[in-house]
Amino acid sequence: MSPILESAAGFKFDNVKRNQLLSEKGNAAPRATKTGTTIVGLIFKDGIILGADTRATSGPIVADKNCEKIHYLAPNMYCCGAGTAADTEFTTSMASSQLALHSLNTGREARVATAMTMLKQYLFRYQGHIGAYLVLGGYDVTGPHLYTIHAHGSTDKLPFVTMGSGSLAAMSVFESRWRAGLSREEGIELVKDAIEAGIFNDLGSGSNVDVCVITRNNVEYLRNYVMPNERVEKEQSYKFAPGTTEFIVPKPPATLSGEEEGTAMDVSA
Amino acid sequence: MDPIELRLPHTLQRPQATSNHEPITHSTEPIVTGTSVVAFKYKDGIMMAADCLGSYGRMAMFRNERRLMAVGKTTLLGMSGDISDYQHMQHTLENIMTQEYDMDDGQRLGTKSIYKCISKIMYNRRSKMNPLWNSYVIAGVDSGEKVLGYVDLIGTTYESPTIATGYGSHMAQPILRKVVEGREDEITEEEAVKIIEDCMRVLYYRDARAFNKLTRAKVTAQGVEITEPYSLETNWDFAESIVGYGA
Amino acid sequence: MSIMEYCGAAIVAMVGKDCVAIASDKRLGQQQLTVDMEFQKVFPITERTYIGLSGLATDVKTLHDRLRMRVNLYKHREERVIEPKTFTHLLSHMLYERRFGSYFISPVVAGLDKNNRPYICALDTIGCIDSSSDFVVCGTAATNLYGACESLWEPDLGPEELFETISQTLLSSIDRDAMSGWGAVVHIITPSGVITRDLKSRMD
Amino acid sequence: MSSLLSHEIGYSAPIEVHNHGFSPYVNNEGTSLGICGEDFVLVASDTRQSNGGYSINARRSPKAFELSNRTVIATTGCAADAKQLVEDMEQRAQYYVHKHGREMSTPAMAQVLSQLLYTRRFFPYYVFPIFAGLDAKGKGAVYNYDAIGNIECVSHYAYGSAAALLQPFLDNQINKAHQRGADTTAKPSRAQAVKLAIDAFTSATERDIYTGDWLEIFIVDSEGVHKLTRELKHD
Amino acid sequence: MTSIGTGYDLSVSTYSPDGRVFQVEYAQKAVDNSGTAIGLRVKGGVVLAVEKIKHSRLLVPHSNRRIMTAGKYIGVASAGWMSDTRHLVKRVRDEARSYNDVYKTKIPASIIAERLGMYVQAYTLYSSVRPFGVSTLLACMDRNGPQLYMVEPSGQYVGYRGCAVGKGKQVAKTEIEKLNFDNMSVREAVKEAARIIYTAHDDTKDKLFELELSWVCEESNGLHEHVPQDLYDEAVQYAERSLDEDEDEDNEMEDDEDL
Amino acid sequence: MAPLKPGEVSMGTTIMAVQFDGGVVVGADSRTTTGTYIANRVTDKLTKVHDRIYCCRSGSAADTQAVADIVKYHLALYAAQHGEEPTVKVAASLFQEICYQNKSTLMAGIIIGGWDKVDGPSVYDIPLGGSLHKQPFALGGSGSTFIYGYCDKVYHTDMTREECIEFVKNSVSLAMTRDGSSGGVIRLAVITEDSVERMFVPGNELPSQYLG
Repeated sequence: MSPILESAAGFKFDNVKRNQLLSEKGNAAPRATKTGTTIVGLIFKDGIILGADTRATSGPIVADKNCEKIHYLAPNMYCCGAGTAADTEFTTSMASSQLALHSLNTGREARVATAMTMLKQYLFRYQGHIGAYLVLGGYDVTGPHLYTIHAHGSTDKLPFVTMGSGSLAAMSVFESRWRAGLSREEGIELVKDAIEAGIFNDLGSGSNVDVCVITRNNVEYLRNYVMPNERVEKEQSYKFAPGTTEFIVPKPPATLSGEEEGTAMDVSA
Repeated sequence: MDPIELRLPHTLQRPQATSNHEPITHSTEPIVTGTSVVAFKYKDGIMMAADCLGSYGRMAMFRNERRLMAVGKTTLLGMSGDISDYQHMQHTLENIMTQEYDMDDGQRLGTKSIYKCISKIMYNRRSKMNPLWNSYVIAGVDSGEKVLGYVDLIGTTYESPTIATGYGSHMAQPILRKVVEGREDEITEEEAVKIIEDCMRVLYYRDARAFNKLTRAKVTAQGVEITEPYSLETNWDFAESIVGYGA
Repeated sequence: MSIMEYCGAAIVAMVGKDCVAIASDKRLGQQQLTVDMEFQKVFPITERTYIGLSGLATDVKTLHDRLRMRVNLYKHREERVIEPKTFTHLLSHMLYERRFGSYFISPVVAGLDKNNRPYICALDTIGCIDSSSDFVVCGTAATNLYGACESLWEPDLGPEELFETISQTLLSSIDRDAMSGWGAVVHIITPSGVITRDLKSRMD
Repeated sequence: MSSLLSHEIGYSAPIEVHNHGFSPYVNNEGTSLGICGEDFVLVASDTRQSNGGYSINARRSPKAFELSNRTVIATTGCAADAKQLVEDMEQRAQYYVHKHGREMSTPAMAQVLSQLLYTRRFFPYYVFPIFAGLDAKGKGAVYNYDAIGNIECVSHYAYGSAAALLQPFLDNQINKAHQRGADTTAKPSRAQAVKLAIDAFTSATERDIYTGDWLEIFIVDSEGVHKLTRELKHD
Repeated sequence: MTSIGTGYDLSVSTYSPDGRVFQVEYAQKAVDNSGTAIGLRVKGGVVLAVEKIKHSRLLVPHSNRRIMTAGKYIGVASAGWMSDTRHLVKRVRDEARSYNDVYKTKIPASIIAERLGMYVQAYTLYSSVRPFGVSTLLACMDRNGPQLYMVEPSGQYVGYRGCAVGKGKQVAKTEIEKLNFDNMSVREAVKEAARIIYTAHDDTKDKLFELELSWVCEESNGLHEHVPQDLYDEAVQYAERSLDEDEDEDNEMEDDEDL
Repeated sequence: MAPLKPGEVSMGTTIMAVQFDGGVVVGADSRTTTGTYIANRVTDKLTKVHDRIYCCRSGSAADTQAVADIVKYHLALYAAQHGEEPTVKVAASLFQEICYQNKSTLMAGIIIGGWDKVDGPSVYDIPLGGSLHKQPFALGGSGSTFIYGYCDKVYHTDMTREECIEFVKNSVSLAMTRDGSSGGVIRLAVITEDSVERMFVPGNELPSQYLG
């Protein structure tokens, strides 16, 4: 298959055996940061609108309250990622660099379908082990395009899509309110509501709404388009008076001083 | 001296006090199942809906199941999960209602009491490790107060202005929470019907165990009304233009 | 038991006003057994960038060594000191490279960039960057630290105030984590230099 | 390698499970805390009930309850068990009143709770209760339990999904263990306790996905039980 | 009773030489001392009526009912010992329930009568037990239409179109026999039942009584329930009026006799 | 064949193809599921692999898409190299080769239908495992088990184009209403020498049938 992404996939496997052994001995593998996530996209009158929440979780704990899940791919293309955070981050950034090279090589703006094919072939090759679930949207010479790409490498082409743990909540909004030919304002409102449905109903999604509007020659990245979950003021300040904590200033480590007498090598004859 | 034992043929035999209690192993798993129930409070009472499908695994086996029922005059019950367990519950409730009727004490079992009753049945069965594989939604107007509660196979209970079981908890709750929460006393019956049909339509679109034939019910201070099965309008317009999965 | 909990660690970094702080405990454990109480988990990368490595001790050493090499190479190639953000991306790629056989390390980076702007971030074991403008944590006491930081941290703390807040946060958190403790060390990175202080804590 | 990657499911649409092993427990999470003052006690819980996964069952499903006009119980864990346990406690308290013509004392009730938990030693209530009240002299007392009835009287305690987040903060503000010159035995004032409870919960809501929606604070003093409600974040 | 004191009445398991079981007959006696209870089975349903004699004005109205319901559909009216009645009603309820548990249909009248009859009869077999001092009227609607049975202390159970038991049973029976069951609506039957109870009531012996009226019919959806209040009032009025008329007639007759 | 991996998207699916004199009718439902969630309710499971050759996909969405893409590439290559259109048999053989050689990792059940100059209309079925079967009509996917009986009863060898269309519509519709993993709309394509005509039956206009 297309070798287009091969250079990017320089994985090293030197720790694999050791890690396997450790896990056989009952030491569970660590869990990576996941984006529980609600990500969505829709086609409106003049292009594509993408949306995402901004919560990243590690188990039940929020690891990042305001992360970015709408990734840049090319000037005319953005991609929302759900699943394992590192995978979406690296997969999209690799695709992004490949697309940049591709358009330099061809002298043309990359097509959305090219990006989609690139990503699906890359993910298929890893048989789902790279946990990236993507919503890809862009506008090229052939018009607006919107795809979902699952980690196993399957794609769907649809006028409205959702992904991630909040996808059902978001889809309920789309399925009850989406129609063809939405205006820009209606589209943004619908995307916002879909993401908010995820934020407020799915515990894996939370914090703010990011929106990205892609039209023929323009991209508007509305970072933190709405922030419905700002923290309230604390009841009181918890500053400590200077001197509260007892400490000692350590001696500088011996190796850095260079002139440690006792351990100096005896160079006398 | 042993008490005299009066044994009559063909009639009620009481369980013997000294029967051997052997451990019973229950292999419970749902077989014929119903999917979501959706319910929420509106101005006059509570609106509820469920489709008419009894699935046998993946197969749409029974397409005429009623999953909403009235318990007494003012309580509405919706069920998702295993239908055999539901029928058992129906019978148990019938016995309880008969017992109450026979009592003839001028009292009527209100929704709250029935809710408690079902909750305890569910919790006790789970504590015997022999659960009734169901989620129930109980609704009614009890002494002027709208009651809408949930109980599942573990005995988990909660009350909320909007409740949806099964897939509904993922796909109907977001709609309901947005539209209904805080407006429980404003929504008219017409609007309520529209909301619940929107939810059921979304579920039909996205739940592979849902069916486009449903019953809808309302319970108000006047009592319970359950509709005959009917179907919803659906929209597939945008599908025709979609060709392929990629370029 | 997760391999990440084998050795125990509590590392936290906080942003202050024109300064950052990074602090860690000193315990090295073999599960419940404490084997060292002077184990270094926070390392200087440059004079103004520090890294805290929590996780499996062998990987702490290995990764630190490799990082030193990579940072030195960078210095030789580029003839400039690596910025904390650049360093983070270097680290992130090193971790993701081993996506399918990872180091059991979750690092925290803290530093001041060339404009003296504070930079802190945490990474997961496969290199996903979580940058933050208040505080980041890692180690077995991460949850404890999150809770304490959320309540105790405030914006715009000066170096001394930051020292108090990070110290109190760390000490309170390791008291409720069996896998970390046995003394702690705090580094406050300011434009004028790094203040390093040792803290006394419970030894149990 | 396969085990390393076994958690990489990422996409968490509900998946039909065909192997139905029945587990009688579900962790409905949420957080509770108790703070003991000189002449009062404070108990606080959030009201979110989640389903053990990523869904919210109900935004307003209280898990702290008044047992009498001088005792309060807060629960976390399995909501079904918690409900049963609280009802049992209410029944015991009620029965005691009928039998003895007065309310059970706080330490006695604390003991009863321990016993109730132990009755299910081999099929435990999956509940972690915090029980708080005023003793005969009007002094506050906070008790915490494990699921099978081990009882401990403490100055403050947190249970639930955000327990690890709250506990160090409370330790720091109440015990003041590592603060030079601080009075480590002083109990917080009532106003201070309320502030701590609110800040503890707003902080926990920031980082713990299972805690949120509403906060209920019960304060028990010589006049009885007072209840405050605060809105938390709903995401 | 001529045989009193002959020693054959000590045990229910002993016959007298002339083939009688005195304990059962004594139990019947207990029934005969009770307030009158009647049942009327007409085309559209069954009506039960009871003359509940009150021994004190201090009793709460409508308390200690002598007409009870079993399994929603079965009316049970009794004459005799109330404590025994309650036991038997419980039995009827349990039987109705157990039948329904198995067959998921309501128990037919003939079956419930049989089961109750056998149960009562069993208490006539053992020296250690006492027969029930109760006659029970069972009213219900089943697949075969309205049904009325009476179970006596002996365990004998018989179906009736109309029956009466208790103190006033002779008067009541006479009145019942006059009725035209085939052309009577249930509502009419209610009124007649009230009238019969009033007629059978002997003011000289028991001053205070309360009329209980219930029915099972189409109007009640086959359920056994107390008759609606308006019908009850109407029936009482009707009964009182006809009693007055009778009295007038009687008085006139008496006058005549005097003459 | 490989079982579905956790979280993998699958097409429960009802697919079929029927050949008539002069062409082939292929048809499919439009439901794609993850577990019981319908990830896509308007999927197009009829994939064009060459001008007059279509495949109907069932099984793992990722696997069948990848296989179809590869075959499509090879058929284009074949056409360029040979200077003539590939036959349906060639296409089917390519599918078989991939499915058979990778049977331990793939989860794909594919039906190939098309028209070519050599053999005219033909239908091939490649079930899981990678065997190849030439059939006058073929059924596939989870929904097919519900309609084999119906199809055997209704099908006869000399069906006209219109009869075939009706046959496919009715069969797929019957499967969709009994199989939870099939549903949505019916997509059809009639492949003849002159054209490929795509048709579409929306989910609310399915042929009438008993639904009790």
